[in-house]
Amino acid sequence: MMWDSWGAFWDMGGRGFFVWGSYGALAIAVIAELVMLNRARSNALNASHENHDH
Amino acid sequence: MRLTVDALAAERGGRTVFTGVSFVAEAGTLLRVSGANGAGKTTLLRILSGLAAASDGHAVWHGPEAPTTAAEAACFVGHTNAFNEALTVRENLTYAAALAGLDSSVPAIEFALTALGVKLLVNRRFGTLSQGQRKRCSLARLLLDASPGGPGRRAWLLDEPFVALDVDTQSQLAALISAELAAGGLVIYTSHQAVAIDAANTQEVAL
Amino acid sequence: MARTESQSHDKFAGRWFWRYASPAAFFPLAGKLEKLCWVIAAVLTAVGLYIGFFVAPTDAQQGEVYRVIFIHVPAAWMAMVIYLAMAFWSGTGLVLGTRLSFMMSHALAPTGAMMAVVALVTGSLWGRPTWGTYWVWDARLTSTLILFFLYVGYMALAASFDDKKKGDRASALIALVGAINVPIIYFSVKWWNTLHQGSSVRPGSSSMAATMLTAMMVMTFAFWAYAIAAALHRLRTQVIEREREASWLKEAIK
Amino acid sequence: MSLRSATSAVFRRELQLFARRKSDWANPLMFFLIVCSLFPFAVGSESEKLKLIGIGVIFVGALLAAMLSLPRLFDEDARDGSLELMLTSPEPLAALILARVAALSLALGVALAAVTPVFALFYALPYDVAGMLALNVLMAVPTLLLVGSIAAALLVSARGGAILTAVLVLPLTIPTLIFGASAALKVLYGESPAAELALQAAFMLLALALCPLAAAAALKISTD
Repeated sequence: MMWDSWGAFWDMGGRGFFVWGSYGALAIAVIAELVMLNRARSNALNASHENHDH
Repeated sequence: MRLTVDALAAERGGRTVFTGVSFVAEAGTLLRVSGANGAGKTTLLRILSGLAAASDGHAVWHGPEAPTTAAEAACFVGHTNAFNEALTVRENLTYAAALAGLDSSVPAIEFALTALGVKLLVNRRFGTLSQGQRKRCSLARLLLDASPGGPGRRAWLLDEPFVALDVDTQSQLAALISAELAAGGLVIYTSHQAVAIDAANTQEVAL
Repeated sequence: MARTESQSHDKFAGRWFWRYASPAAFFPLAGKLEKLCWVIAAVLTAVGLYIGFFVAPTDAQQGEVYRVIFIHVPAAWMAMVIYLAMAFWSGTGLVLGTRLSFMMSHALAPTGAMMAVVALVTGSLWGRPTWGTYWVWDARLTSTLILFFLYVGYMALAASFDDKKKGDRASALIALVGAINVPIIYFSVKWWNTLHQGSSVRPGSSSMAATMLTAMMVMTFAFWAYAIAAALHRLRTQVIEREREASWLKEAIK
Repeated sequence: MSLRSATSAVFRRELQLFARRKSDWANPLMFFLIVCSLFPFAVGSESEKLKLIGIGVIFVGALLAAMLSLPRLFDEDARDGSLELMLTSPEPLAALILARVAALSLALGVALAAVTPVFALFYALPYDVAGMLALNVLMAVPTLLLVGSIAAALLVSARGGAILTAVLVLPLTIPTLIFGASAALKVLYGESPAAELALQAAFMLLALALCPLAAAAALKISTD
């Protein structure tokens, strides 16, 4: 273990905001994209099934 | 001049409009394209004139000797006048003739305008003309390659040519079409209106 | 009026090597590939982050903040690579007329734009402690910003056509125009940058320990897998939308 | 022969339209003037400060003014139907588009370059810098219009075309902007602008070679 404690890990040598901000931004972007992917898919499937019922 | 259409298909906005349209049209023929609204009459004329691409099949123009391109062989007149309002009638016709690779000299343009009875408008700005005058001037495009007595070099593709014409102009256009056919031209048109056109050979393509 | 597109319109449908250019054949294959890529992306991210945070040492020059480059550099690379891939598929579509190529191109664009945004945000967050400012007009950051504009332009153009086929070809053309321009823009910005002020420290430019490099490369492959998976997912959604009436699809999504 | 008469007809018509409708060139010039006169209100009127921002403001203003003219390349023709004359011409469409862009570049480029030195006075720029700026505006306008013709052709009669044209075209004009503004800056600092001028010319030639072909393809796509 190269970090003395979890506190040191989160602190990132005083640069915690920038490091975790970056990873947080990535996480938000990825989650947003995944949500959009799923929403687009379910919209397409709904439209498709409606179409087949007619 | 001959037009050979073989198994032509078209689509607009991802929907198939028509498929399997085949016909042959020889010089001297009046060919009417008929069909319900949305059957693709305009689309067919646009494909024949080279403005749009077919999704399948072929439309081939034959000149007197060899196959030729739509750009050389056909003159398309749609529902717009294709004239700029800020330019004079002469300037507009000169432009149209030069782009079509035709004689854009003064006599050629005056001949065309005389045939439609609008020679006096030659130096008027297009934007100052009445709707009827505009239509006549714009139809003069068809006669740009006509020589007195002979047929034009190009086939006429007319999309609803009688719409918004007064009765006089309608009969004048019908007479022009008859003369072109009699001289050995080829005219393909669409029309909702029943306008009598005097023609020896007629043909109909239903979409 | 029946749509028989998938049979008749793919000019190359008959030849075996084009078989996968037809959506019907591609759909199930893409589904398998997508799942595989999600798994690879997840595993590589876990491995990459472990190496990045628990194996790679503190950077002598930059301290801990350098750990941002494990995602910043791969995101910047992906933004560029995805644009090139998009241009490639656009060119293929324009030349061969295969619908699937255009759809591939559309499927890549949002992920590419997302990568550009991630690269810009992480670049700024890295720049603040390193350069003392959130933004410098560095050639790489600036061209990533322009790349983002190109992505937005591409997507806006594709969306502005009601006729899907027209939108396909129009946006493909603009993707190609952009691809020719990207290197010109990059080198002119770089040249401009040397005239004004240059930033001496760049993300990933200082000599890196082997473990740092490993973490960055593992994350890069994770991003690749993620981008491919997301693009395939979007591609399959588009197939569902566009082939709504095709009979093979009813079987496939039942 | 007939290629020459077709391209010269396109060229002449564009100039005729310019001569006949004053607003076609007066509006971009007014826009340019207003953009240039807004900036001092925002940054203050000390002449040292103005000198530094002036080059950039004038150059960007000229590019934006030229951009405003892009829709006139094809939109009006699409509306009145005369675009069909170009599309059904036996001559290559790329050559016709090139003739059209050339005429517009000539008219607009000369007009914008002519007023550029005057606006340079607003920003306390010396004569030689003003001259270099005018020269670069003259070179940048054709490049912008060439690149822009692709977007204008794609967005013929599209909804929201004008804004989208700007979104598509402006990022692609960055090299032009960099070379043009740097050339003037070099003159301001008493250095030789030869490299910038050469790069500007190279970019223009590249645009000249590629853009008409792309614009022709674009026009076929959007009008099909």
